[in-house]
Amino acid sequence: MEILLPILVGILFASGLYLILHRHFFKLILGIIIFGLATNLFLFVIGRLTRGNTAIIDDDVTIASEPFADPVPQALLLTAIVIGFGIQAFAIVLIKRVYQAFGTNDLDDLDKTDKIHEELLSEGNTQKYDQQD
Amino acid sequence: MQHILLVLPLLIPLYGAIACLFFWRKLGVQRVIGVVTQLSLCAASAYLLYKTDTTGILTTQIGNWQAPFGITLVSDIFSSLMVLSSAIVGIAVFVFSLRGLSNARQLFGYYPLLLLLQMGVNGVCLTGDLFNLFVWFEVLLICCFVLIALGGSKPQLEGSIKYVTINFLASSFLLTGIGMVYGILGSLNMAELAVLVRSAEANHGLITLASIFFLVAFGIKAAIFPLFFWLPASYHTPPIGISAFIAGLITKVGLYALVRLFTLVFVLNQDILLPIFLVLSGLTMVIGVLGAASQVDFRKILSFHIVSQIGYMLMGLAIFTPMAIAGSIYFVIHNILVKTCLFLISGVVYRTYGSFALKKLGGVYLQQPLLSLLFVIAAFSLAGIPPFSGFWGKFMLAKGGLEAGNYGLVATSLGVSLITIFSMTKIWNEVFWKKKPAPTEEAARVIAEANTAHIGVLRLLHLPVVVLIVCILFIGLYAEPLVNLALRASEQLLNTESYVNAVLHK
Amino acid sequence: MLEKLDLLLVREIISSIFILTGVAFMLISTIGLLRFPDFYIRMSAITKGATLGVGLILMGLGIYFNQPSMLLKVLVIVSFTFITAPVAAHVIGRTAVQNKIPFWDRTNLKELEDYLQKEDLSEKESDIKVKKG
Amino acid sequence: MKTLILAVAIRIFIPLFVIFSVYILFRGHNHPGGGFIGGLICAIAFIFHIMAHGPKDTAYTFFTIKYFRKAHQTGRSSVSSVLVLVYKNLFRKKELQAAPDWLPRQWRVDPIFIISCGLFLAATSGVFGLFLQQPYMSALWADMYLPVFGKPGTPILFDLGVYLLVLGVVLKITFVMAEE
Amino acid sequence: MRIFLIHSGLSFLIAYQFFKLTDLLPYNAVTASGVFILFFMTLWLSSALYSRSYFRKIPIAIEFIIFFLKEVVVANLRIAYDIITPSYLMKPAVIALPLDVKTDLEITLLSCIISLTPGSLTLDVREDKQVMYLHTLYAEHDNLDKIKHTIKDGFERRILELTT
Amino acid sequence: MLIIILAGLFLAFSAPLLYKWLGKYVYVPMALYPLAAFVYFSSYLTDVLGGQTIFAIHRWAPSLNINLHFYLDGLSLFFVLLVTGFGTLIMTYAGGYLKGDPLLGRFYMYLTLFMVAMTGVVLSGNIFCLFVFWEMTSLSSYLLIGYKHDKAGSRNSALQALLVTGGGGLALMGGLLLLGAVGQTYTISDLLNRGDLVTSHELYLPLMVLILIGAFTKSAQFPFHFWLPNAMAAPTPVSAYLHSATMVKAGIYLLARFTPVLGGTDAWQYTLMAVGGITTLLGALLAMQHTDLKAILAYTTISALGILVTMTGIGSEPALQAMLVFLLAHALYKGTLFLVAGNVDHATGTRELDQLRGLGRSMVPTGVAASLAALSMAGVLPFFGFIGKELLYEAALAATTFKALLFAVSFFSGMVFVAIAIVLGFKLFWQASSRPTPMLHTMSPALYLPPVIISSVGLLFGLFPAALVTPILRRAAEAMLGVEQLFELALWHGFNLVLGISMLTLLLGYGAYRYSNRLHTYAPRLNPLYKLGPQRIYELGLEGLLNGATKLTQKLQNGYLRSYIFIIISTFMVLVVWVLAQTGPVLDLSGRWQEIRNARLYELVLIVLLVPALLFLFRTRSRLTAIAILGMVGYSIALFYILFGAPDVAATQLLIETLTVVIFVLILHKLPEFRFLSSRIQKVKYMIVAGLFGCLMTYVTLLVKQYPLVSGLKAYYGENSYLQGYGRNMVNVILVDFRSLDTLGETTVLAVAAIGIYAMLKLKLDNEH
Amino acid sequence: MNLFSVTLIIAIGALSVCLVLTAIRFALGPTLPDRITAFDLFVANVIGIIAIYTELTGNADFIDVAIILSLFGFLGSISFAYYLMKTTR
Ligand code: NA
Ligand code: NA
Repeated sequence: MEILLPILVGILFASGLYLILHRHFFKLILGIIIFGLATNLFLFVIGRLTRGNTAIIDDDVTIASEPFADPVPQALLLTAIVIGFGIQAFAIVLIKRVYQAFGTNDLDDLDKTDKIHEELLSEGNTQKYDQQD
Repeated sequence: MQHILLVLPLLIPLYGAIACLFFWRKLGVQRVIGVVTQLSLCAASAYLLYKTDTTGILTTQIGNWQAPFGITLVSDIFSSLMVLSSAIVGIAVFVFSLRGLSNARQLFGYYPLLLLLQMGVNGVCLTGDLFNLFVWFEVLLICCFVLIALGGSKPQLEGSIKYVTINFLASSFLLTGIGMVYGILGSLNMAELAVLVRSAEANHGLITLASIFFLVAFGIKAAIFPLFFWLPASYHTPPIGISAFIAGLITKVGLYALVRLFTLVFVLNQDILLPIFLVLSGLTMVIGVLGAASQVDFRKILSFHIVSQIGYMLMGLAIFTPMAIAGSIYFVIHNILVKTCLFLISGVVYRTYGSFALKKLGGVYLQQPLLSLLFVIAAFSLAGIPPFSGFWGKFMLAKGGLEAGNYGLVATSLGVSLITIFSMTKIWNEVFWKKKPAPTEEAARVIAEANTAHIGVLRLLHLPVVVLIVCILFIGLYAEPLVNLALRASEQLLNTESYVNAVLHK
Repeated sequence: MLEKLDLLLVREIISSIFILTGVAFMLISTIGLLRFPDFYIRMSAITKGATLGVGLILMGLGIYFNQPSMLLKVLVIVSFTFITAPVAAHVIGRTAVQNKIPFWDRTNLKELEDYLQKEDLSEKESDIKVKKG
Repeated sequence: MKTLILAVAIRIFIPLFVIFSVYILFRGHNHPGGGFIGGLICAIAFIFHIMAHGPKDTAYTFFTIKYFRKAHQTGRSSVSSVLVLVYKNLFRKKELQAAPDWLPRQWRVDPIFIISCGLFLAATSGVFGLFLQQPYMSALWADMYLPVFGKPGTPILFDLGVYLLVLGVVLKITFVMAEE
Repeated sequence: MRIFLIHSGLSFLIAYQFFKLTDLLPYNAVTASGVFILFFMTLWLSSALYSRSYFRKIPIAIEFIIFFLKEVVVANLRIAYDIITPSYLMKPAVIALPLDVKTDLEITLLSCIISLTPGSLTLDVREDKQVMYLHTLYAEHDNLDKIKHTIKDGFERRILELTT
Repeated sequence: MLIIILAGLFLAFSAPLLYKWLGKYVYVPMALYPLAAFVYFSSYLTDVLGGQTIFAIHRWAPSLNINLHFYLDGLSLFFVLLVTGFGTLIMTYAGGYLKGDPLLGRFYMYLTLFMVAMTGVVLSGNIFCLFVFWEMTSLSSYLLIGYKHDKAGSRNSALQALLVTGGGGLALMGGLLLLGAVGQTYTISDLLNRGDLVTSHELYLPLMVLILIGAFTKSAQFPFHFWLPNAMAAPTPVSAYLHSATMVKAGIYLLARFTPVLGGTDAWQYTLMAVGGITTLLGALLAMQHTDLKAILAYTTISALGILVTMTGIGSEPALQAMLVFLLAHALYKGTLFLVAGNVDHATGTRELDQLRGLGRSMVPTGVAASLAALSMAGVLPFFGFIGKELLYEAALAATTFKALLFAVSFFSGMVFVAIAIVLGFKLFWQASSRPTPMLHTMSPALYLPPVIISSVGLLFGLFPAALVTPILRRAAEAMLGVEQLFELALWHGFNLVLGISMLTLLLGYGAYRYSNRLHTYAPRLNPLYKLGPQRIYELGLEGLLNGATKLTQKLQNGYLRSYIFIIISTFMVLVVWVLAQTGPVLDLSGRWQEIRNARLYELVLIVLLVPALLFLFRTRSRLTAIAILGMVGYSIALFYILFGAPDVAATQLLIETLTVVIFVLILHKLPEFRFLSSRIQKVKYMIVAGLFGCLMTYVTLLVKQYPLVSGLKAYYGENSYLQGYGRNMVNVILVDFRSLDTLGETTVLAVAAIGIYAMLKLKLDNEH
Repeated sequence: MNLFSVTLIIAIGALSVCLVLTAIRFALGPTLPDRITAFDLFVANVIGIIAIYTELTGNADFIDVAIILSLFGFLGSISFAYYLMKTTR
């Protein structure tokens, strides 16, 4: 298993990224979610795994005895999952709004804001040095 | 005392935001809360800087848990400087937004978002814990997401998509990087990490590998080439109050994190890392400024300039001498103020002339002499013309670079600043000097809107610009205090021991 | 007397029986899910089997642990599944009818016709009764 | 979705969910659970209701405080008149329904209000430490043990804040989405 | 219903206190259940004094549950057989069941019980609450009334007994 | 001295207000300021002439060793008197020239700013203090050149001047930084003693070149000369002040100032002589071609600057003396001539030679001033220009190398100057003409007095050189040469070779004047040659830069999100692979088989289940199916969390996954079905990148897990969660107590997300549909 | 590794096979309600796996997750149905 979960992490990362690289809105959001899952699992796996032991102290003792799971990756993961949820929820709504406003599914149609608009090129970009005006 | 002092930059905006949320639909109340909060935040930040400067590094162990086990808030000169500049920028943007932002947007949580964004920024700057850094980054990031999309106009949505996706990737890289660091070193406290990394058992290869994750993550957030694409795609899309704040501050926060981590934790294998920084910094400067030179829109020029300037800030890290890092620090502070100021100026221009396109603007020089003067000062500060503020940062960087023998990078930086001058004068030529063309339809609408608004609108819009310009002039004409602070801050950064001792109470 | 009995073994055996029965039910249900000809048959036959299976497994669990708290938890889960499963089944089934998901051709649909008319769903019976299986 | 069976089922579920979520919240300190999970479960109860009845109905049923208010309230609303208002509405509701000079009023509790309450609680649970010259978020524990509640202390308060906030957030999101 | 809940709660509390305060019995699931049932029975018996209907309903409820479990297991076995044998015995049909139960709660209860029993599924209830549409697997196609009768006599009757 | 500077700055910024209050009399305070400065600095004359140098040091940025360090020696004093003296007259003149201009206030602001900057440059005793003022001159001259801002030509000229001098400034900055590093001080007086240290350093050559570029751009030396003629777009007072008398001489000042530090080497000498010589010739040639008054003046200025640079390059005592004298003479006559040109322009509305004739009748004082200046320019006895020219010839003849060339160059330029002087001083004004150019405006005293005064000063200096200028020039030369100077200036040296050459110059110059018309007809034939000149290179460079920048930007910032992400991920992978290759932790695969065998069946099944699920996700056309798959994937991962001991995480994951499904369902019901948009090639490309990325992440994970993890945190939380945090669930105790700040941030994120979603769905401004 | 845990592992393996079969039905579809049903069964399977795993490890805390899942597991089905209703109506 120590080798299987890392492979799963890789698979999730790959599929997340592959979906993100698609042009379709919906694939993008799916990709974002899967990428987030991959990230979370990565965080979990890399903090080392213990099979079957939780990070909860038994009722009859006051100090946890080995073996118990490392609570740190779990706590980090919880925070990360929740934060990821917030961001993903926002992203989903954003996608919806983009579709509403633009009426397209194609991310490639959204190339307006960062391109230079040819019609706005003015004399600022063409120097003239004749003294007459 | 320091327990309170260190959490104030987080709690003041948080409570301000909570209060605003309680009065969700009451704009007037929110504004009053905003004024009080911003002023007290500024005062608290200034006092924090003063205290940090006079008594050395301040720490508080949140929850009263000893250092590596809980979360530590740390304030050294660099972080408290960042906190103070964010507070100043916050005030300016807040005042600008009172009249510079439509009421509809203000009604949908603008003020609480702004405050929470400030809280996130302060958190990033003050935290001494790696994962907590991530959390604060997410706080500021989601605030940015929301603010950029606030209002949902078409360009905003388009910009948001790119901003959200790419920054999400950045966060993922950050998170994976944090996972790796924990997986390698078993700690999250940055001071303890600094100790662990320098210990004999440290696995140099793995730690350097982990540092790449952080480099990419913060590289995206700081808009370093070739990771910057989201910035020019999105920063010019929201209303100006928002883009001024985000553009002024957020990339610098990414850079702050980069500087913090790569001076404190990732100091191994510098023979591999520094050349990477060197190349990235040079390319960032050049590509950014070329992008700016090619643009024909007021805000887009400014946006691309952010990229270019980030290259300068990275330069200090690439050179890695006290002088160069001090240069970066100075540059960060200078750039926060100047960039915000320039964006606000573009906002004033928009409010009065109804466009951002250079072609459609003109004649401001004749009609608004004060604004012209303010722009000249800000623009030439940005371009690094002495004695304005940009010069000092450039000077320190160039000096550090030459001392370290990085002639190529210094030459690049100087060349880039020439193109910076060029593109700033392009704005000046087109917007201020050129004759005014006939207003377009949109322009007419905006102008009409502005005219029907309160008579004090313009004056109120000018106020924050003036305040920022005063700050810019201060750090330029009387550069010594900030230069001195920057030098000492960089000493603090490079002398890790004081940080570690302060946090771990050794 | 009671203490001397090897309770653990007894519990294990009873629990095993419960669990194996439950798992068998689930396995059969799942096979049915693959085999049965139309949606409605799968729906009305299968999910219940699974519910029973889960119930049996949980009973086995409760017997094995032999703790009041675990018993309570098991009861809670069983009652939850027994409440939610039919509701979910009903909702999905209803949706399926309204979405004109086809019935098996051997289904007697005489009494559904007036419902379809009333709900303005009927174009023709043939429309909803597509030949299958 | 207008289906009788679902509607009835949900009517039964909601108190179940809410009780269970509070239970999860308080046992979270010792067992799996906690404010976040609890808040989500509570919110899911209302999501069911939204799906079955629509957001308006849900908001009216659960998030609207119906009270009576004196008609033609002249003069300033002094503290005493507010107290009278609260008292009458809490204990003399029947009377008010009949009284002609008391008119029914509604106050819709916006989930944002719940969010801000939660955030306030979470943030404030840490402030007490500051007054005792201790760092922010320093835990203060009572010296006793309550049956369901566990050991009372500021971290529990913090968790309660998280619970409220999550509840508010999910409600806000689903309300606005369902209204779309 | 309310009385039932109160009784359950009371028994739970009493059982809890019993184990907490006394050492009479070892603490495990069997004894705990035993104690709980003991107290519950006591309470139930005492209820004859003030609530006759409640007193009457508990045995009905128990009988109902047993009947229901039997039905579930039998139906499950029948379907299991159908699944593992290659040919189908089933004769699916949709039937419109006229309802005697009236209240929303009853209808819901009936529908849930029907749905829980393998081989039948509630599709919808007509808006006037008079007819329930069911999908069932083992109907005789020429005589749908037979299956209707089974349901009405089995579940519906018991529910009505329980609620009135 | 700081007071003077600060007062100047204050005055500069209050100029617009003063204009508002004082109206056209604003020139009074503005002119009084340089006058006061002139008087103030004159008060140091006795000290300085007595051989003292005066220091004033004010702390500015001591951390960087940059201080407001003022340093007054002979050279500085000479220049500062020039600057303030001229300043007084120009300020007055501008008041008349731009009378009634609404922007006069701002004009005065810029001009005063410039004057302050220039004063600062020549007074600075710290190289970066100097640099700061240096750049201020560029900045203020930019604003001044662009004064007629509504004209594109003006704006572009201003930009050009700024870019050229600003670029030079940056080079200068680099050079000064190197100089400071090499000389280990920023203080000029200290540097002056370390000439040997600097010239022998290996960085000497680059730093010298950089500083020279700075000086050359400012002083309009070839190949940077082209901005100066274009800068004539500025109003005439600016041209007179900046582009003849002061700013362009800042470069000369710099060269002179650093002669003791950098001079004396072959590289220095040859560079200066070559560049200066070419500039001289080029300026002279171009001056002959033009018919626009100011253009002619500009090119002769370039030529004169070339001479100054050449002389500085020669570096011998006579050459430097000649340089100083000629500098003063040139300032005097060229300043006058610019003002005259301004008057002509002002009065007639044109500056074209062809259209101007018979002006003397209506503008007598101006004509007189022009004649006086022209005589000086031509080097006629007894004008100061004569002394300058004599000294030049002497210095050229005394040069040790390239004597002939140097002489030829000075002679040729002298000849051209004569020809041009005849045109400007006489032909325009006094040649009889039947149809004199009509006058549009009459001359006010403010307009004609300054040229008259300046030209008279030229005459005065020529008549009494020993008394009036020798002492200060001696001290100035001493500052450059480092030894005490005892030379005397005299108008009359008796009949000697140089006098003869002067006469010859006059004669040939007259000849050139006679044939100048023919020259004008030949000149256009040379135009293609100039097209290849530096101006063209500048234009092409700028254009190329812009085009290149535009193309590059459009290529990179192409608007396609996928391409951005592609680049980002590729960068990441390249960096990771590079670091792996460099630092080389390698994955050890031995013993991994054992781990696979340890895996449980159900774990394997879960993983095997996920792969086809994901593949199905790529292929499906139904959104709802995709969402369901997403839910199943999320549930499976939650199951993994359970299997590995994280029930809290699993519960959260399950809830979140369900909630995500709910959100999808609530929000996405109106979207259309999938279309497959990407082309096959794109898909393959992206598939490869994604696959590589996945492999890399797996590799990294395995790599990290190969080493043991020692976590102090785990042990600590195990011990203290219950005893100090009063909770058995360590994860929860971490969340609400140990790391409660994280949770606070996390909840904030959620709150903001809720607000954001609300705002996004409810607030739809400009909702075009 | 006693007989009991072998039994449990066999059981959990069988449930895993169930998961695969469910997934196949999911992939086959053919209609959306079919997939929803598969999803439902998937959830039930997961609950079963958690239950057996709890028994396997003897750690009672895992079953809490199953409680939570059993509570809202059908929210998925409900919301899919909701979706279908919304898109058709
Ligand atoms: Na994330
Ligand atoms: Na705490």
